[in-house]
Amino acid sequence: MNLRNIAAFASLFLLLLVIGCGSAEQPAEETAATEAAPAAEPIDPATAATISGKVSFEGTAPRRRRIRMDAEVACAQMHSGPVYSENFVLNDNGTLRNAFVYVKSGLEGRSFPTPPDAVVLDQKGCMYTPHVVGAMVGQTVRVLNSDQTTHNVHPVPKNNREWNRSQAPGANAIEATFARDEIMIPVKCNVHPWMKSYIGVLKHPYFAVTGEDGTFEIGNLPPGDYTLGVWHESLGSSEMQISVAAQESKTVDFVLEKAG
Amino acid sequence: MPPQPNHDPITGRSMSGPILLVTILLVLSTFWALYDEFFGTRPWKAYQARFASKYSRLLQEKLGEQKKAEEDVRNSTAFQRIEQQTREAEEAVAPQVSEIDREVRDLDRRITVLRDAFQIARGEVTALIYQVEVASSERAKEKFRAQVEQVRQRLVEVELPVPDGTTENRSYIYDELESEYDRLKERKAELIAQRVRLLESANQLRAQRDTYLKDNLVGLSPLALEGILRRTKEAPIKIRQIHVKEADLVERCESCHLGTREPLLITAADMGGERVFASHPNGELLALHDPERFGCSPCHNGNGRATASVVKGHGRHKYWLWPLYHPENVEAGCQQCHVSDFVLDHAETLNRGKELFRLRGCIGCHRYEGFDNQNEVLVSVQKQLQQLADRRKDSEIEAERSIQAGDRAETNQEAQRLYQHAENLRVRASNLDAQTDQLQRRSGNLLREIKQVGPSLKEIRVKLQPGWIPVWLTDPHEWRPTTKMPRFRLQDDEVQAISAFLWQNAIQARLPRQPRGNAVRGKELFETRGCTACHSMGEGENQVGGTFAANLSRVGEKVNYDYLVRWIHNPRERTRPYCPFEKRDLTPADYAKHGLPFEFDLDHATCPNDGHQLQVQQMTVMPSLRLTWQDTRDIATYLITQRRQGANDYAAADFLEDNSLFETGKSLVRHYGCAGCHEIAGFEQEGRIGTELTLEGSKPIERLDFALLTHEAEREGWYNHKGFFEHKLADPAVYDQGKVRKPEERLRMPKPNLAPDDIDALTTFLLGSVNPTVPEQFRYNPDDRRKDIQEGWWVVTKYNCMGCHQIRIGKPSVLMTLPRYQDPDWREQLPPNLIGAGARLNPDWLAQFLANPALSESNLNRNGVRTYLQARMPTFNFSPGEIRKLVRFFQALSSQPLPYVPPKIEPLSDQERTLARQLFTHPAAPCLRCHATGDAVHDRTANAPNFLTAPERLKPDWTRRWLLDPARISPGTAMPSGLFRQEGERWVFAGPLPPTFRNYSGDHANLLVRYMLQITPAEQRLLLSRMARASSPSTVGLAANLLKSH
Amino acid sequence: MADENQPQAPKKGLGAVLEEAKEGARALKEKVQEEAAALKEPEKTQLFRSIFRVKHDDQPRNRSLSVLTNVFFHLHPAKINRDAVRYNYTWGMGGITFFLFLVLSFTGILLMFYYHPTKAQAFRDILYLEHDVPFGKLLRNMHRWGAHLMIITVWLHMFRVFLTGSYKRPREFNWCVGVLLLVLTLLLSFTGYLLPDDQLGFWAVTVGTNMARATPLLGHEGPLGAELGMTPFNDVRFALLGGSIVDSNALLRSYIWHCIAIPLVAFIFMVVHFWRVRKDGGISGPAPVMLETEMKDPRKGPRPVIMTPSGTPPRP
Amino acid sequence: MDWHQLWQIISTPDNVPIVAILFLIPFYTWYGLRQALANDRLIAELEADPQKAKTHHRKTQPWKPGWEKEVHVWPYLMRMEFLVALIVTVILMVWSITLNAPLEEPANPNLTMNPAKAPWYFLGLQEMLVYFDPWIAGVVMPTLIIIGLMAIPYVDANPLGNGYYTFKQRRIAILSFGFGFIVLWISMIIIGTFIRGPGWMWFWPGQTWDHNRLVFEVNRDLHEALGLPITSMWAKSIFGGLVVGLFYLGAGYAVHKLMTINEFTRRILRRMSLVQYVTIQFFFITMLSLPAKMVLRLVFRIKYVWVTPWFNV
Repeated sequence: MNLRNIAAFASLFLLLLVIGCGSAEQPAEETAATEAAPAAEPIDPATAATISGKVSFEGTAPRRRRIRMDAEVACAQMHSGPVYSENFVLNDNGTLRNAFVYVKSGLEGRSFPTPPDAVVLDQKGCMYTPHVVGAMVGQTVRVLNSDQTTHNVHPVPKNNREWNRSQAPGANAIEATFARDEIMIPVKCNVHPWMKSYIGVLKHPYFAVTGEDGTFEIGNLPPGDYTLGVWHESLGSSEMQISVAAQESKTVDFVLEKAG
Repeated sequence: MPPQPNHDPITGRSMSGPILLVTILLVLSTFWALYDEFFGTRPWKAYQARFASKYSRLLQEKLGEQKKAEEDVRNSTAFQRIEQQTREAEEAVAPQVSEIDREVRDLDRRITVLRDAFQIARGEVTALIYQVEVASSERAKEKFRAQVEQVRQRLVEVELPVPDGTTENRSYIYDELESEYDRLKERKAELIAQRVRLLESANQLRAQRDTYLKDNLVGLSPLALEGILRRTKEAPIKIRQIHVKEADLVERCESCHLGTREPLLITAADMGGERVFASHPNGELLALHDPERFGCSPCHNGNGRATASVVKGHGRHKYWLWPLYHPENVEAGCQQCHVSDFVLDHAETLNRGKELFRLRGCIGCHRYEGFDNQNEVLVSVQKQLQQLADRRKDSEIEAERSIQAGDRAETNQEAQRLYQHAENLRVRASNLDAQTDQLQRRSGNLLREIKQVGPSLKEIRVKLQPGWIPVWLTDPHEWRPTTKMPRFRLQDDEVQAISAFLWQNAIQARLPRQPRGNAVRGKELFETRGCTACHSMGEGENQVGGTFAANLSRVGEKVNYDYLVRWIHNPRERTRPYCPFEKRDLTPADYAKHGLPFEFDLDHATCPNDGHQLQVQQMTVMPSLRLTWQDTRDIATYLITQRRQGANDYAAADFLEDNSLFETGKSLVRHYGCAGCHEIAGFEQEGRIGTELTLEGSKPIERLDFALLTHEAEREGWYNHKGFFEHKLADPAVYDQGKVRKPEERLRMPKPNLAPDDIDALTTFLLGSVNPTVPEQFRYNPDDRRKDIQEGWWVVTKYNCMGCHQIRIGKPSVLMTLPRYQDPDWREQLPPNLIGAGARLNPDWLAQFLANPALSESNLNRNGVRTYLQARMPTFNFSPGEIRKLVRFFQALSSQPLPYVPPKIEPLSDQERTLARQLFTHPAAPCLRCHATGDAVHDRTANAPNFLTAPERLKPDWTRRWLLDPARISPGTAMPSGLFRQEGERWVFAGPLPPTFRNYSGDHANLLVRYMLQITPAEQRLLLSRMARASSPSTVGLAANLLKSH
Repeated sequence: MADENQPQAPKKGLGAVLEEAKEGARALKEKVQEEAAALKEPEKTQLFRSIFRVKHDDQPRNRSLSVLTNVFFHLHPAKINRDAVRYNYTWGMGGITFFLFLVLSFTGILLMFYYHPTKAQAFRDILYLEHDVPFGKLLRNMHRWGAHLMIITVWLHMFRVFLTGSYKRPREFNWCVGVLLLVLTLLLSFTGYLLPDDQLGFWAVTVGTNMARATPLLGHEGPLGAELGMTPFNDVRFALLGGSIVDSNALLRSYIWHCIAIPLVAFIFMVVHFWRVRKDGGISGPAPVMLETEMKDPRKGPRPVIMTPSGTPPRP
Repeated sequence: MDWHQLWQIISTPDNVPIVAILFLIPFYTWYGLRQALANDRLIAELEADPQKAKTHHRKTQPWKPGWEKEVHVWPYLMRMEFLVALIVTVILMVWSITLNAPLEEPANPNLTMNPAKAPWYFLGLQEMLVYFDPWIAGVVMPTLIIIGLMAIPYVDANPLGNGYYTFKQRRIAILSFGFGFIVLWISMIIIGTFIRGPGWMWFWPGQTWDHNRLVFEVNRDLHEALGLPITSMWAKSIFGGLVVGLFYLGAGYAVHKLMTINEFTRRILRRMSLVQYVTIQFFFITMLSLPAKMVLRLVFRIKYVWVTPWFNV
């Protein structure tokens, strides 16, 4: 007890001494370092740039997997010929279909309004169409069932909430939104194991899916430095640094190779 | 005053000065004492003042937020609507209500006047009646009666107010007064009831409004916050104490820790970083252990009474035996009551400690009450058996004697009595036989249940590469960094002696030669059959798989291929059975002696020599995966390629055959207690060599031998239990530091392979291993259900069920965390989630399944239920006792009663059966698309169990809940939700319905459940054929195939 | 007050009544003044005189009387050797010891309010004193330290008495009483040691009483003890502790010795001690020094029988 | 030097009285001796000047004619007493506020304290246990001390020095009492407090009290130390008896020598009765036996001098 008192007294004394000596050095005031997020800055169409390009493939293409729909006669009948898996579709010009191209980084701190119209994912002939689709965070995804059989829609995300709903033929469309961005959310149908689709969810509208000519275009992009990402179901993902100036139309081509 | 000549120094001097000085000193010291009493030893006063100001500030802030939030809710349209309705409802009845109120007011005034008058009159009457009752003579009674009558007839004048504000004079006799008084009261009650009726709808609306507000406001309401704020501001500065009289518990912790139980969750940051004011971090736990009943120190330790200083209060001063647990060991307190809980919610560190204690083989050397004591039980069972045999023999002899005495008896009566006695004795002996049988079975069970942490060393000659043994013994952690084998402090010569002893002591046998398999296929099997739930592959960063069992990255360097094949095929297979009675391994010669084939397994487990139960299994927990020999060889081939260097790269170990080392090795093996974890010939009955640790935490600190480090520990502040355990676990040799000792006198405890977190966990466990100080009635006294759960966890963790299955909410299985199973397709290959399994499974079926997971005697190479899973539910060869525990465990976890009496399932009417079949085969109801049918082609794509297992396996209530929303029971399941929709009271199928359903008014889910649980193979065949007919011709063939297959 | 004094006589004229009331008020005022004046000399009040029987004006007689008539001061003579008033002769140790005895009695009695001499309660009660009782810790500390201090002062008192030769005739007997008081003081402290029932007291008492085992004849480990049939269950240690180990009985015995028996005995001896101080002629000094030459060989008494080293026979 | 250890011993609250003694005893010894020497000077002066002796008031305290030889107790003594009482109260209060009375763990008969020490004022006796068997150290010695103390007035044949401090006139008395009280009793307490550590082993101040310390000590009996080939119990008893007897004779001679060291002491001796002389001899010799045994034990590691079947000394 004694010692404590003495120590307290001594420290008080020292404190007084320090104050008395006029050490004016105040501890640096901690400024709140929280940077205010820049508001949704409207994008000036006058300066907006465009990125376009194509995604091509190098190497020997794997053989496409045939899908046997024997168990689902109704679906099988909807297809004229044999049905192949869509996990690797090579266009005639050597480009890839169903590659998802998106701005991976460079847009942090901006916010974009959610588009009011829904992204549609149809189930037709026991296949998801389109196979790869992009949506914004909070944007409605409508899942339709155009088949005469019951499907179940089962997204298996990592960051979003998982759900699994059955959809009888003729039932109302399932409408869902995804609250967090994620590349990519696989969607399955447990009844038809071959059915698969991917939804890419982003916080911004700068994404595109390559189609039959393997090209993509991302427009209305504010000038700046970006990382452009590409994802393909079988070939994995890759990325590229780009820099776009105002009103520039930049062409970016991706070449994906077969891994391994 | 007499004269003072010459300034007499005695009489001439005044002492006032010194006396004044000392008096001042005395006053000062008195003030000091007062200060010390009121502030010096009561630092909590300052804490309370500080808390009040800081908390008030926090509450003000929150109040602002909540007021705004409440405002938002109030402004919401839904709220406004209800508010509007409420107002309207109130306004509608307002005139009537005010009329009633007015009348009630008038009535009240009159009632008051009447009540006074009536009470005076009644007082007089009752006093007179009392006189009547106690009057001694009849005449006196008569006189008082007359008086009563007189009073009753007397007119009472009252001045009654009338509604217009004036009064009227009335007079009543007693009875009239009473009836008038009662009438007015009744009238008032009637009016009030009427008022309530009128306001009913308004009140309901108001309640609805308040509920709406409550449901939509996150956190405490502003009103509640204001209450807390007022209370905080007005709180007097005083000791806050919990006093539990029955336990003589006085806890004043809350005198400083004022925020502990505040309804508002307070963090240290809220209070300017003062942790002392933060709320209890685990509200759920606190709700389970109400501090008003349990106090604080039974869990946290410390000195609940002391308030003089932080050190005193926390009991961190010298001589206080129960210092506050440090945050990293806080769960030690749980052990007070929950010693028997192997897995305890809210106590992950402690759970980990217990798990490590068992898994790392601490239990091999240190006894701990309740931990794997089958060996001890076995000994006592054998003793009991011996006693029973003795008693039985005595009974028989006694009966014989009694009969003989009866034969010679003088009277018939006496003879009858003796014969009866003999009969009784024989019946008793027969009862003893029944007991003996049970005990025999139990000892067999126990032999099955005994498992050892390490592998049997009897088989090392057939199992291991000789050169590897000394390398391993020298430093196991070097060779396999994740091993549970601890590192012993062995000199090279000791390593050689032990190796030589073990080698020479091992069984010499020849295993059948096995051809090599396909390593690529083996790798796939290894990764998909479920091996990785326990075993890992790859080292360091690349390690993938469970840590329950060995890392197999270098297994190819040490084992023989032939042995590996046998081991993978059935790890329990022994080369020789062990007879605990003869205390030796039996040889083929023992069997040949009795003309028996050398055959031993769980069904042939008695000793040919003496009939005792044999140990016919390896004492490993590793189960049999029921693999085909081809699969086995593939896996073994894969494993044997897992090596960093060749088996021949190890230095030749010629000394293994050196007989002169045998005895030295033997004594070393005994000295180091190798038999605690390993089966070693000649050491099967060896006891544990370490201290018992059951009460290690209550051991007086003086009994913990810090040796030469005592003073260092004192100086550095770790001279306490925590410090002792932590240092010992980090380096068991630490207390030998500086001591000069012969090798055999040095501390024997080997260095365990522990990470800092593991040390914390084990320290927590040991700190908690105390003689409970909590009085008996406050301890956790689990009911049957909870006891079943407790016992079950011991089995579940023993066999690592949680490697494959999720059992606890929030605790994923090992497989769930592996990279392979992150892929959406592989996720469906995960073994079933067992949360709520007790509600799902019929316990009788579960018992069967656990005994034989293939659910088949002939076709073992499959899963019994989920045939589509690549991971295999292994055969664990559980003892019946273990199966009972597991079944009870799962039932108890889901609060299911035992024994299970299946509810009667109403048979289906013909119409219902037709409907159910239609639903099942309807294209919109694809049940059989995913659920297996037993047809090989179909089942290739199936990913759900066969319906044929359902009747025996499932409980109807669960099945119905499952159909309605499977994702609620097992999130991520392939079974979709939304198959049914609610329509009034019933659930109907959500898809297009066959037209026949139009007339069916029953619940569709119920219909399906009933159908499913009464399904027969014939019925299923019928369904398949119908489905085939409904589809295209191409599928007809498929259906035909299906029919054929059944 | 005036109202009460109003006589309830038949009605008179208003003037007369007023006059009478005024008269009464004046008389009352005088009385009050008179008594207030008397209060200025409190020593003249009946209350004062009943307590203090003498006047306290500074007269030699009254100085003497104030001592002689006071039951407490009465321990002292009216007058005392002028140099004995100084500190340097007596060191005040005897007085301090007595004062400490009083302090210890006072604090001890207060402590007894909170203490139960049972195994279950004793330790708890000390904790209770330490944490709960207002001034409890101070009380216990004062009792403990007072006891230690008393032992020191007793020793110093003895030391002083020896140095001044005060045990010499006629005070031989009072020295013996003092020695007994010293022993009692030690025993008082020792019996109090066990009462908190903590490790310190327990082992101190165990060590202390273990010596009793070895009492010759009466202890089972002492010389000839075993031969006399002494066992741990009937020897003198058993009698001290009420058992073969320090347990609840020992606690109770300790308590009773500490709180009742020894203080009582010590008090009696103290009375004797003080009485004898007076009867033996007050405190011994400071006396005028005596010279060797003034030492007279006793006229009577035993003749010396011891030969001196020089071999000369002792002088007659 | 382990200051930590030393501080620990000193700062143990129960040891505070001993620290106090360390200062108080020397102070009062000096204080008493100072007055004794002053008186001695006065005595010498008066002896040298018999004339002055007749008129002198024979005190070192100042005195002038006309001063009263006796003063009133009230107020002159009472005020002193009051002052002293006040001072003691203040000291006690401050002591009690600043230092807490010790309280250790609840008593636990299964857990022996090491070192288990008696209350500090009995440490002398406990220390004696090292040199003597318990029956001597714990029973006989204390009894002898009490009896010896009580015998003092009856055996002190010196009439001088009654009521005043003097050294010259009571050399033997003061030296022997000082020897017994300060050298033996107080210093043994100090040894017991500061020196005796775990296992009642000897630790110099500043040495760490190591609980694991092992000291090799062979305790021999005297005849073994001398290498005498005595084995039979009888022979041992007789040998021991002889040695003790010799010690008594030798010490008795020394004490006698002391008592006849000069004319004055011889004069005192002549005043003594035989009983007085024998009593003095007995207590002096017994007192001397303690240091003798201490030396034998500490220096020569001799446990017993006299071994008999019934007791050992």
